[in-house]
Amino acid sequence: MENLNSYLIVSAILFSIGTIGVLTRKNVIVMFMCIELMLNAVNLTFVAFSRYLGNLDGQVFVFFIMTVAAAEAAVGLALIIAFFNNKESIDVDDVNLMKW
Amino acid sequence: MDMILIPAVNMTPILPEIFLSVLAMALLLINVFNPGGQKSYLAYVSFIGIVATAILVGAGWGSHIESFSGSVVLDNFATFFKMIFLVAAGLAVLISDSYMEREGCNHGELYPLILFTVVGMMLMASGTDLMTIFLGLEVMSIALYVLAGFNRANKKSNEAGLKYFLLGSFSTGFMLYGMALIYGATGTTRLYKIAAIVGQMTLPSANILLVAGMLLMMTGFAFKVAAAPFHMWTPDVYEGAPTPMTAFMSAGPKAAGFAALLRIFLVALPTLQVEWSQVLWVLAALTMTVGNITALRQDNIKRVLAYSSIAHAGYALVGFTAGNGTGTAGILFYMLSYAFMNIGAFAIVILVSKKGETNGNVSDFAGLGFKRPILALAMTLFLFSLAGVPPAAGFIGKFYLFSGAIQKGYIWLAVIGVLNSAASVYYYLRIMVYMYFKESTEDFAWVQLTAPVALALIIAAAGTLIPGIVPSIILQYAQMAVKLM
Amino acid sequence: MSNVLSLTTFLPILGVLLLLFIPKDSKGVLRNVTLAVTVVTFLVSLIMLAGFQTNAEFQFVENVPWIAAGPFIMRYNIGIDGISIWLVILTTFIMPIAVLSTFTAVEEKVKEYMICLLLLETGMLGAFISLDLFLFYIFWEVMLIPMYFMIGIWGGKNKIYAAVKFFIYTMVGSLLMLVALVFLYFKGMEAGIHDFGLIQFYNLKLDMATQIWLFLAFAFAFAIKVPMFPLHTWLPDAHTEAPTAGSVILAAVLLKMGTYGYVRFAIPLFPEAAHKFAPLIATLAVIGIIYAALVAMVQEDVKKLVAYSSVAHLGFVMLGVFAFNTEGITGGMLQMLNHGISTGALFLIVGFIYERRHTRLITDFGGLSKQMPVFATIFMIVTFSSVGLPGTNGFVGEFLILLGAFESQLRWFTVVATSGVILSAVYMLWVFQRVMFGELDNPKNQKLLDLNGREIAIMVPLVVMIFVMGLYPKPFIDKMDPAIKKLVAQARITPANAQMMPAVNQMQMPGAPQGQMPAGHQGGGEMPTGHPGMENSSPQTSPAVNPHNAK
Amino acid sequence: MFDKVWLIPLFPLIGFLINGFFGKKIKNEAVIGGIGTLMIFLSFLVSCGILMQMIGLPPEQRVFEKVLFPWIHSGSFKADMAFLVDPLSAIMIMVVTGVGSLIHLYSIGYMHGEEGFYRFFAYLNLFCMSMLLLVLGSNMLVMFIGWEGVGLCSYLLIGYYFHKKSAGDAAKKAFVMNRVGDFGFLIGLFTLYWWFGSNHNIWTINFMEIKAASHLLPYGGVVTAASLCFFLGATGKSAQLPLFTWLPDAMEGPTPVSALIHAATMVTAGVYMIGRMSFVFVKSPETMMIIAVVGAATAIFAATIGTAQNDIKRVLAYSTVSQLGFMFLAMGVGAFSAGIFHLMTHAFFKACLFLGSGSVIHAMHYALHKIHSHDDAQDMRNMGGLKSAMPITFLTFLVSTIAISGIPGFSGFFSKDEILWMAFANPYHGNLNIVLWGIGAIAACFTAFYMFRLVFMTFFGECRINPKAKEYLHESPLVITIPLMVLGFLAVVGGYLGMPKLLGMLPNYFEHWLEPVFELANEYGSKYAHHGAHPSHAVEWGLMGLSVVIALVGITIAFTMYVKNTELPGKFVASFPALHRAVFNKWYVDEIYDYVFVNPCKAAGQFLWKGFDVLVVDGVVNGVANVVMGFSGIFRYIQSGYIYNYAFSMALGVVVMLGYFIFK
Repeated sequence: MENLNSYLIVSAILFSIGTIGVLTRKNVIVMFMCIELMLNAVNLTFVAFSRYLGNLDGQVFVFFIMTVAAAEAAVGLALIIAFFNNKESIDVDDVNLMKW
Repeated sequence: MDMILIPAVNMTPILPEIFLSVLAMALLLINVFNPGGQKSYLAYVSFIGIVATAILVGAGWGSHIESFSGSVVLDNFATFFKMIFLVAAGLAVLISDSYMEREGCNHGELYPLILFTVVGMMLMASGTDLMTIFLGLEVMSIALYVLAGFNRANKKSNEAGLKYFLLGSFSTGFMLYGMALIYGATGTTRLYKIAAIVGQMTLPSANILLVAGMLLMMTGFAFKVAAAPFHMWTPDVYEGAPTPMTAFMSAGPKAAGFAALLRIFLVALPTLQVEWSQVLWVLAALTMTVGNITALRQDNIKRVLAYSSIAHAGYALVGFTAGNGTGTAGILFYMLSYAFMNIGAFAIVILVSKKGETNGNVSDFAGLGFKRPILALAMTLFLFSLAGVPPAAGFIGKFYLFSGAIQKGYIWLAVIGVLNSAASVYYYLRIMVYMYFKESTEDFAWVQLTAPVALALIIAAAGTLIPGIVPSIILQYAQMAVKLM
Repeated sequence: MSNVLSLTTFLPILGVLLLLFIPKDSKGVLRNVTLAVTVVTFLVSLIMLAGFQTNAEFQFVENVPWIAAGPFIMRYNIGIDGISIWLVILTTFIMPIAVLSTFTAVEEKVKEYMICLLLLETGMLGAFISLDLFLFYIFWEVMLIPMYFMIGIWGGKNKIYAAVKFFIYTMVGSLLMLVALVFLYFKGMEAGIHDFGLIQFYNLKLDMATQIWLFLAFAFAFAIKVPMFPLHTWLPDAHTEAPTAGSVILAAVLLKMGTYGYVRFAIPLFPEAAHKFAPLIATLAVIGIIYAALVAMVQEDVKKLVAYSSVAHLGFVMLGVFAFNTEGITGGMLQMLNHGISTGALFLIVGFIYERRHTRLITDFGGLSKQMPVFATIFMIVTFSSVGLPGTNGFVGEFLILLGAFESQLRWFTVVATSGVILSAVYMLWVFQRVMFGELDNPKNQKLLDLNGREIAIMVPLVVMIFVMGLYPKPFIDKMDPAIKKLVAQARITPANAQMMPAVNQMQMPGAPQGQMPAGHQGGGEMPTGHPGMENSSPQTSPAVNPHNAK
Repeated sequence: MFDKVWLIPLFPLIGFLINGFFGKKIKNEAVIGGIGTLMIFLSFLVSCGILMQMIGLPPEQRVFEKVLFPWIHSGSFKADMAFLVDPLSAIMIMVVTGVGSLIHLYSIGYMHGEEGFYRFFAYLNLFCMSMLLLVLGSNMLVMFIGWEGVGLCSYLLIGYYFHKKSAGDAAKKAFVMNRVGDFGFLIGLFTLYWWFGSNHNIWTINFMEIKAASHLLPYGGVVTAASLCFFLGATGKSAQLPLFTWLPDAMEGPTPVSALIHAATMVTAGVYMIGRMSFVFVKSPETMMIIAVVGAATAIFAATIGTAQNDIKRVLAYSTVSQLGFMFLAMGVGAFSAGIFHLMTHAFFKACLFLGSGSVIHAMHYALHKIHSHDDAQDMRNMGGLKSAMPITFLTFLVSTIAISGIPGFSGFFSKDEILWMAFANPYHGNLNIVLWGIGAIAACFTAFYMFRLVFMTFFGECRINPKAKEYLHESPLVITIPLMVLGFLAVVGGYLGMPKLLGMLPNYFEHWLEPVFELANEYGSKYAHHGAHPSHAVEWGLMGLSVVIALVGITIAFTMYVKNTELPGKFVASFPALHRAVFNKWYVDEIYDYVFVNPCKAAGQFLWKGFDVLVVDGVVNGVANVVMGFSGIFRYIQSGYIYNYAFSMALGVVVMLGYFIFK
């Protein structure tokens, strides 16, 4: 597995895309998806390391991350819905009732 | 041929977690089957459950049991932090009931959620594997997202939940990435193993994977404890969340964040202390300064306390920067005191505010001092403690935190800390100025001191004052907790 | 009897507990109970005075464990020596007077006021008797709280600004001191000191750089409290806004915390650094004397004038203390007591006329002598005490300070400071003239009543003390003398200096506590450092002369 | 008797306490005045006893120190409450108690009916006590108690009519100017104490101990510094240049006060102090010269002002300043006993003059009061021709005026001539001597002129008083005139105690008496004196004659201008308007002081307060607070409320942290 670096680079790029997405996108759902992308980049890293190191801890970790991500998605979407119910918008620019 | 061997698992270390989870699920079910009607009894049951858990946790004091192949440990450190979480949860439960009734929320789910949060926090404190810590963190966080947005009808609460959720998961991403890099660098997620491996590296600080992993992980926890520049969510979420939850969030998860930080950095990465203490130095200074200075011009008392909470994270980071026995014991002591004093202060805020969280400005406290002297006196105690004025617990805590830094030679950090402390006095005093020095036409007739809230206040006041005068009763345990880690 | 010191300190707290059970509206009872408590405290402290042995040791020591956690061991370690006993007595003496002065001045929130006063008393006493650095710090801070409320709740129209400024200003200094305190503790740990007990730190040898930093931190905190120029601006505000009793206590006792801090902590703990900074501190003290006097001269508000006069008086104290010789420090200590009495009395006097006329502007008065002869007499006595007329207490302290400072390296500072004597006469007599002399032309003043029995009773003890201390200060000096000599020995910098001391001097100083000197500072008699150095310190070489060095 | 010396200040103290505490209740003027007078008279008796005993002792045993109780002992510093009896203090206590008794007696009549009668007597007793402490103190600090104590009493008594603003101002001015002097006194004390202590291990402020050690003092140098400081003290107390302006203003006090404090006793304290420490002063030739010059300058300066004043008491006040100048001149030329002698004779005739003027004012006041006139009872332009109405007053006044003018046979002549002679013939100041003598002589001429101007304007010529008031003018009662007569008598005969050797009719008792006191000083002085040719008797006779002529010239001019040719003064004024204005306005010294010291001080105070304290010092404090608050305002706007901004801040944090470690 000499090309661990390639996996790591890919996952790093994915992570960065996710990060930049969070920073630049205005739609809450899209932002949330970007976060998911970051998590998946992490998963990729874990799996790559796991394979490279030859132990399974990383892959176990990935399972947990996926599970947790699912739970997060459930809660997150519920929160987004609740917000939408009140504001009729999921634009982050509208999420600024509280500031300063 | 190959049999899957189920290892003999010692459940003792996670008995309290199990107990609380079962209780929480039971309460959830009760709530589901009893959709309308009185929910207050849930609060009482939760409180009793929490007290019972506390006894359970307390019984484990002094033992050192590793379990789940070394991914969970029961030690004094964990026990101490668990106590802090239980204190925070217990007080939060006590002050929630009347608040939720006033705001007209269906608060049946609130208590199970709080209990779940506590379970998550406990796991964070006792986890000795990045995985368990991560799991605990997420159990806590996911429940907290809901708690922050609990008041669905309230736009601010919605927004708080959403902000907390988005930024929380964002930070989780960083933290996980960091964990992945550490895993990559060391090949394990067990903290003790990481420590052993890093200890054998010739030049660990040159290992980019390791250092980057450490920093990214720090980011995640820095977010949880609200350290600058990862603190931006704090004021908004604290303002929007239902006040009892704000109180809870400021005390419990912050403590949990520190528990995990301490555990990871002191157990797994002590070899890199030079590196991480550099970062923490800056973080601590920045956090204190930003928190305190921004708090000066806030009018909403929840925001004031939110910024103050940031500042307090900064103080605790000072102790963490030192990373020595004095500083870390200081963190433990401080987190406990902070739970008492901050939740106490929020309890008063709840009492003074009106339905819909109106009447929550600093100026709305005008005249409280002589209309409701006992409440004002309690508030004064909490505020002086927050400001770090003796003889309140906050002072002793701060004393140990800064002493740790001084002992380690971080004199300037301590100086920045005390100067910040001095600046912070202004906004605490400002509340007192309104309470005592300004006249008001208000009669504060709406302030209803129910029995649970009164109990919470008594506990909080006692927890703020007594350790201030005889700190040894707490400090000796904090000392033991950090020694055996 | 062994706990008499604790008893004195915490009696007021017991009084607070008592007050809690008295209904808010029975103001008379509240007042009388508080008065009784403070009087009893005073009597108990007198018992202590009677039992005080005239030596340099700390007495009535109580030392029990308090906190022990981590590297720190704090003990409830208290005791008094010749220096602190007088400040304790001053505190317990002033308190009944302050309480009595509030009987008609405070009509609102009497209960809270009385509680504040009693808490304040405990805080102040605690700070004077603490022999544990940590305990001292706790009391030092605790004191602020009741004072803050007294200014803020019962103060004048700008009370909030004054109260907050008072609190934060003091806090900034004391927090820096806290850092230094902890640092000192760790330094001590390296040398084998295990707790915060003050006395062992006296023996600690510190290198110069450390001493300088630590001294600066301590000195800064104390300088704010004194207050020394240019850290004094909180004082006029606090004084002007505080209610009478608050001002009295603030002036009489609280400010002494700062100077006491120098005497008890900053100088003996860091003697070399103290010597190094003596020219700077003397410069500030002298500037303070002249500056405050000039500013006081043009004040329009009587209370503010008295406040600035405090700055000037405390400047004298600082000058005396930094002379590092017996005369200077004795003078400084006496001046602390004198200032407590005279300035306390002045604030009471201002309080009397304020209560009658609800104004403190000088221009609103004039010719009151005619209407209020008793008041005029007392005011005049106090004025002259403040001016330092021989025969009154003010003179003895001021004289010894100037004498001591003149003998020391601070000779040229002394010359300038002495001119403050002229200025003090200018502003005090001018205000006296404008208030008491002249035509009684303001119609509102023409119905003014002279002092009543209670007010005279308040003033009589003060006036008596003014003369007692002015004419027969011997008992005061005798009791504090051994402790001061010990301090002088501690403050001496190098043993080399001490050996140069002519033997004759030792003959002149009977009763010098030779055996009680800390080991680290042995090797000299009890003569002030200034003397032997004098022969080779012509004005040209004296650091005091060169203004550049003094900077 | 000597160890009863503490009784002397004690009696007046008792009087003060009785009258101070109970005077208001006693109300009866006779009782109050009686107590006051009796107390000081008892002191006088004790003083007489001490004097008698001393006369009976050989000169070398005439020194006695009585320690009452230890006062301030700290470190090496020791000051006891202790009294020193020696020939010098014996003279002083005699003068103080003697003149004091007479003035107390006089006051009973003069102050009759005044509001606060008891207060006056209490203060007067207090003053006597302080003055006695001053002269009896055996160390500098006890002297300093008295020194400041008399200043206090002077303050209280000048401000006796406190409802008058001018009285309050004058009182304050007196005290403050004295304080300037006290500043000098203290510094001088410190210097001596420090010098002796650090150089010779003699830590003392006791006069006798210093005297015993005075041979250690160097000539000049530190002694010059110390003695100049002491001299500054003396100028303050004795109203010499440049600190003399308070004395004329002090005339706001009741006239007995002017007589006792501002003529006979307190103002001479400076002279006494120099005498007491002559062995220190004489060790500094520079200081001696400065004292002589200042004395002479003050003598002439004040005399010129005296010529143009119209207020009867002010003329006397400037005359006092001028006469004090003579005394300092004497001290400065080493004629210590002559100075003290003049101090004594001056106490007699000047007290008599003041009391006489008081008698006049009293009568004028009464008369003007009767007709409800608001004319100034002290302005000489409203007087004239009073000699017939007030014969006793006139006679005693005339006798004293002759005495002060230096007409042979009267006391002033002996003392003043001795001073002038010593100014000319002293061995210390070389060529300066002739100048000193010249100035002294001219001042004497002026003295004769303005004093007779006063007499002529008041008692001679036609009566310028409101005719209606004339009938009310009458001689004062006995209680006033008896002291006048006694003092007048003393003004004549007092001089015979110290008759110059030259006249040879009587031995100079006075000089012999004081010889043990000033012996040492003279010895020190002779070390640097110019031992040139001693002027011959002929010169001395000539000069004596010359000074008599000078006095007569002054009298003649006064007679010409104010009796014979009364329009002359007007013409004179018209021809030298600027000069007259300057003299009339006291050479504008007050204005100059206001301009140079008082106003700048006030301005500095105002500036330091409003410009510096509030703006800069407090400005920095509040400025720090404001800057922090400003940051607070900025920081809170970073908290924009937008999630992506928050996320950006986090990401930035991560990048910076990573970047730091990767690129460091």
